[in-house]
Amino acid sequence: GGLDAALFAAWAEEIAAAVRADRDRLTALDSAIGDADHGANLDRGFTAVAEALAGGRPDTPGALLSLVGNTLIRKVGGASGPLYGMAFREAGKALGDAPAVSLADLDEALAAGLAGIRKLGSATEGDKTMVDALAPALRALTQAVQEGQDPAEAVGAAAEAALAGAQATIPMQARKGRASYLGPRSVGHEDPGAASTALIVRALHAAVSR
Amino acid sequence: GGLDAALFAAWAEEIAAAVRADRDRLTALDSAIGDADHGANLDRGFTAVAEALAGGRPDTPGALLSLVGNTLIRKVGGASGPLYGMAFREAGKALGDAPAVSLADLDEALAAGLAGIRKLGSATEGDKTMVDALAPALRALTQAVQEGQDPAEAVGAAAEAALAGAQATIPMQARKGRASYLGPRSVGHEDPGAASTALIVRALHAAVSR
Amino acid sequence: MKKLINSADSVVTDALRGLAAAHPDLRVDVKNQFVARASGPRRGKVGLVSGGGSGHEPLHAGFVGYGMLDAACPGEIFTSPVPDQVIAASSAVDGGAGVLHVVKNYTGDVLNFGMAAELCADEGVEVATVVVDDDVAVRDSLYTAGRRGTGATVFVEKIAGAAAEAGAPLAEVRRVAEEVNSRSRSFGVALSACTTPAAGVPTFELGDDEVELGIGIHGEPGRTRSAMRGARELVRVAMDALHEDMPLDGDVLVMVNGMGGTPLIELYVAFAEVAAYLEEKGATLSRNLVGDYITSLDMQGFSVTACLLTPELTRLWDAPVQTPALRWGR
Amino acid sequence: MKKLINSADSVVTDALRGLAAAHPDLRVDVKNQFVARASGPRRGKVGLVSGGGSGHEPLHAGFVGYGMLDAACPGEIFTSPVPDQVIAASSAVDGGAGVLHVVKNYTGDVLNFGMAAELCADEGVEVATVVVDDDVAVRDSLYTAGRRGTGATVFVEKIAGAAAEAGAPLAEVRRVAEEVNSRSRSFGVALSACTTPAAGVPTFELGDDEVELGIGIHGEPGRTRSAMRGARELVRVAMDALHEDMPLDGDVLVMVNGMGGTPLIELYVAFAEVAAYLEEKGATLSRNLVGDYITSLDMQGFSVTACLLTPELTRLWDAPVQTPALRWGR
Ligand SMILES: Nc1ncnc2c1ncn2[C@@H]1O[C@H](COP(=O)(O)OP(=O)(O)O)[C@@H](O)[C@H]1O
Ligand SMILES: Nc1ncnc2c1ncn2[C@@H]1O[C@H](COP(=O)(O)OP(=O)(O)O)[C@@H](O)[C@H]1O
Ligand SMILES: [Mg+2]
Ligand SMILES: [Mg+2]
Ligand SMILES: [Mg+2]
Ligand SMILES: [Mg+2]
Repeated sequence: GGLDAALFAAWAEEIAAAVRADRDRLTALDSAIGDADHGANLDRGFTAVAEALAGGRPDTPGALLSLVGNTLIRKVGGASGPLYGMAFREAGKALGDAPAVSLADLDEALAAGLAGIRKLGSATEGDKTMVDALAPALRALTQAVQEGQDPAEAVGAAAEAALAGAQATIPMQARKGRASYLGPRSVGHEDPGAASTALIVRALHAAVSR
Repeated sequence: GGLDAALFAAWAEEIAAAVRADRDRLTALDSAIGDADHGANLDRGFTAVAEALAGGRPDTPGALLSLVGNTLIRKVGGASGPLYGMAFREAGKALGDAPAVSLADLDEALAAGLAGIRKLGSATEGDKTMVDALAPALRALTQAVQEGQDPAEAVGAAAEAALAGAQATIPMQARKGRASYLGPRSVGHEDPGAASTALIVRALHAAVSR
Repeated sequence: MKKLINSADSVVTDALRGLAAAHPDLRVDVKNQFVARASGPRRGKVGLVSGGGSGHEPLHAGFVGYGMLDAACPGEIFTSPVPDQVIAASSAVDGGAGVLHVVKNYTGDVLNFGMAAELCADEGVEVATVVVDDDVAVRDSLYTAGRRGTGATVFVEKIAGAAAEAGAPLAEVRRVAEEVNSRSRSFGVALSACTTPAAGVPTFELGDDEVELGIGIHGEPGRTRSAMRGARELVRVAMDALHEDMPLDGDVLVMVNGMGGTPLIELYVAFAEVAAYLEEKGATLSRNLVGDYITSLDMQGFSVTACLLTPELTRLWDAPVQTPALRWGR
Repeated sequence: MKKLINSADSVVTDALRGLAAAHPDLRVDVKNQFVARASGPRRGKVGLVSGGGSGHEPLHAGFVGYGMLDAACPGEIFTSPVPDQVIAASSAVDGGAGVLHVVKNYTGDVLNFGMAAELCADEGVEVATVVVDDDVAVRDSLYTAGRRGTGATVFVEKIAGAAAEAGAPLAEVRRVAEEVNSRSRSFGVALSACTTPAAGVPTFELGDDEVELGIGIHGEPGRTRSAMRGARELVRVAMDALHEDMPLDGDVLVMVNGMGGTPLIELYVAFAEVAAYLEEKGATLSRNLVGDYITSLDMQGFSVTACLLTPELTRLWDAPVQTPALRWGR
């Protein structure tokens, strides 16, 4: 396969830029059903990731994603820090030390990441969390891989599914995380973590389309 | 003379009603250059006065004004409590124990009241205090008495002078009381104590005109 | 939004510098972002470590000192600390008898402290954890992240701190902490939202005639929005919620806590109503706190926390404590 | 306006009921509206009585107790107490050695305490008075009512209280009180106005980019309105005002005081800047208080008070104190 460390570094940088640009939107979403810090949290985390990468880029996709995950765990805090951190770490672990990986490898790695989130946060689809964006994104990606689509096409489909998944959290009542405290009042708002997941998958699309 | 205890009791009741009606205006004036309590202070004081009178009216004008003064001192607090309290007390003292007093007696008694305020607060005219309404009111009253006007006319002239005096505090810079802390920023606002003095003299006019 | 800060990004570290300047009894590690007793760990004493997002001051750093916490890990505003902070603090205060983590039940706190505990174990620091979940506004069910941890945290930190100071072993300190938590309930009411420095606008908008009932401590909206009422009625809503969940009886420790922007005179007005309520129920107002102990930045409102005391808990509550925000007996 | 009260008229008495329920060490006389130590006067000890409008909590009732005040007389919101209250309190605490009135320099306080002092003398209670006037924002001249009394009141009450507790005679307690006042200066900054229950609307309107400099504690506008700035710059304005009036040098006791609605984390941010300023001037930050001690209801903002210590004043500051709002050493 042809996805190398440079591609994954580009992904991380795309995320950092996207989070910075959408920081206030994410915080506003978190204001409605949370504690108004999601944008600041991810901005702090991915700024640290970008700095770490500027200081020296790991050679392999696996090491790179592990670095992203560990940096998020060390810098973000909150619920999203450990969850995203664990996801990138597990994805990195799944990629092993290959210098470049295939789209199918990436699909498997992201599935390992999702499993990490699920294990740590024990959320299932419909709980109004980041899982509601990541799970459909992965289904779309897996299917596209099976259909033999090229990376840009396949990840594009995943990004669309993530966005749709995030939108679909609007009518849900939260059952996990801070928004669950609101009970029925959590209905009618997009989940901030699902929204940021959609950003993250869109950033991957941007990276593979470069 | 013909001003008896009933007349002075009517005055106190007129003040209580006027203060109640203008409570918010007085507080708003005090908000601008003070601490937003003048209306509440006087309302509390004159409500207590009205209650005290309802419980038993003193027989003489002198005793009645002393009761008003002592009640204000016991109930109002702040700067205006001792100042108005002392004024009524000194006025009451000046009236002695006559069962009824003349307009000239009243004029002298109010002069004693003003002297009490001046002694306690050491304000002079132009300092932007209640003195700026009471002093011109007394000048008008004294002159009207000398001209032999009847009580309603004479006190009417005093009430007009008090109102004009209160208005004249607007361009002044405060040199006494809380408003003095504002320095030049006290300019452009009517002094709340001068405004309440105008109310009090107007209430006297209402009482003598009944 | 106007805040007495230099910048939204530096508020936590700037405040830590202020804390260090104000309290020579504290060792403030600005780099690793934790606050510990300057005296260092005491050999054989269980260490107590807590932490959570900033914006709840004096919680937690204000409770570091003799008879209470050994260290606190302040995260960013309303954001749980990261595992590194907790690991650094736990290692710094371990006197060989292990460390108790006092964690408020929020997903972020539980996850970050949980990761830290695993890594502490790897480093040879024995860690036990108590998760505080006293907020009756949230039903503990499959459909929520469980009850939130709020006011009882102060009670747990004080009472478990006294047990640790007295030399109790880790299992015993944890038992006491869990007992305090299980005997405590809280309920919060907001008269206004708060504004985080990062967001710059209030977390929600409340009308002049509205209140939020059942709020947490992170500026989230509460369980329900309701009509504004007098202090007596608002206190009754809160006390009824506590009493329904845990009948108030016997000796009670009560905290009437301000959310950060509530004048103290109003907290005393509320406390008078709390005392009247307890009397009505036949419970004894045995110990109390009235003031700002666990806040939400500039929010106006209050919370009530009640703990059903036992003779042991009362004794531990009364034991000397010397921290910036709670002090008696020395 | 939303306030945690039952009614604007009952807020002071309601809060007094709460104070009584919370602090069994205090005797709260709701009828005569004063708060005294439950233990009563000590034979031969000078009594310390203070008072002023309510809305400044914990001042003054929060400072009644061992080592500080013997009694406090709370007036209505922002309104000086009436002479009757002061007379009743002074009589109640007189142990035969006389009573010191601690009065903040406001026309109303000075007049009402003055009347009370005269009447106390008639009743055989010896009264001395110290008038606190530490606010450098107001120039003391023929053209003002003189400097206002603000933050130094806390220092005077603590330090004179310690002298009285140690058995100093009335003249000596007054001398110490006057020394504290003459060595102390304050300056206040408002980020927002406050709202009194009676008025129901903020006492002034401030834009989002404005602050009031040189405020008192009654929600009055300050000396000047100015552009909003960061904590460092605002603290510098306040510290420069103190330093210009009284060069900061040697051992300094500093209070960074919140006006009632300021989050504690912001006060620590400000305190860091105060500490840096003192270091820059070569003065020694010897003792400090950070928190809400003399407030203006829900106002956001802060004041800084500095006192140039002497060894005697430091010793008296360090002496044990046990009140609802200030406690150490017992
Ligand atoms: N148990 C969980 N499983 C999966 N995702 C979760 C869980 N709890 C919270 N989240 C996600 O985390 C997001 C909130 O992140 P953030 O605001 O950074 O943390 P916090 O809630 O601690 O302030 C939520 O919008 C949600 O998507
Ligand atoms: N020294 C003084 N002499 C005369 N009148 C004064 C003096 N000081 C204050 N006043 C009057 O008192 C009024 C304020 O009364 P009030 O608001 O009830 O008391 P406070 O200023 O204590 O809140 C001022 O408007 C002014 O007219
Ligand atoms: Mg959040
Ligand atoms: Mg006033
Ligand atoms: Mg958070
Ligand atoms: Mg007043």
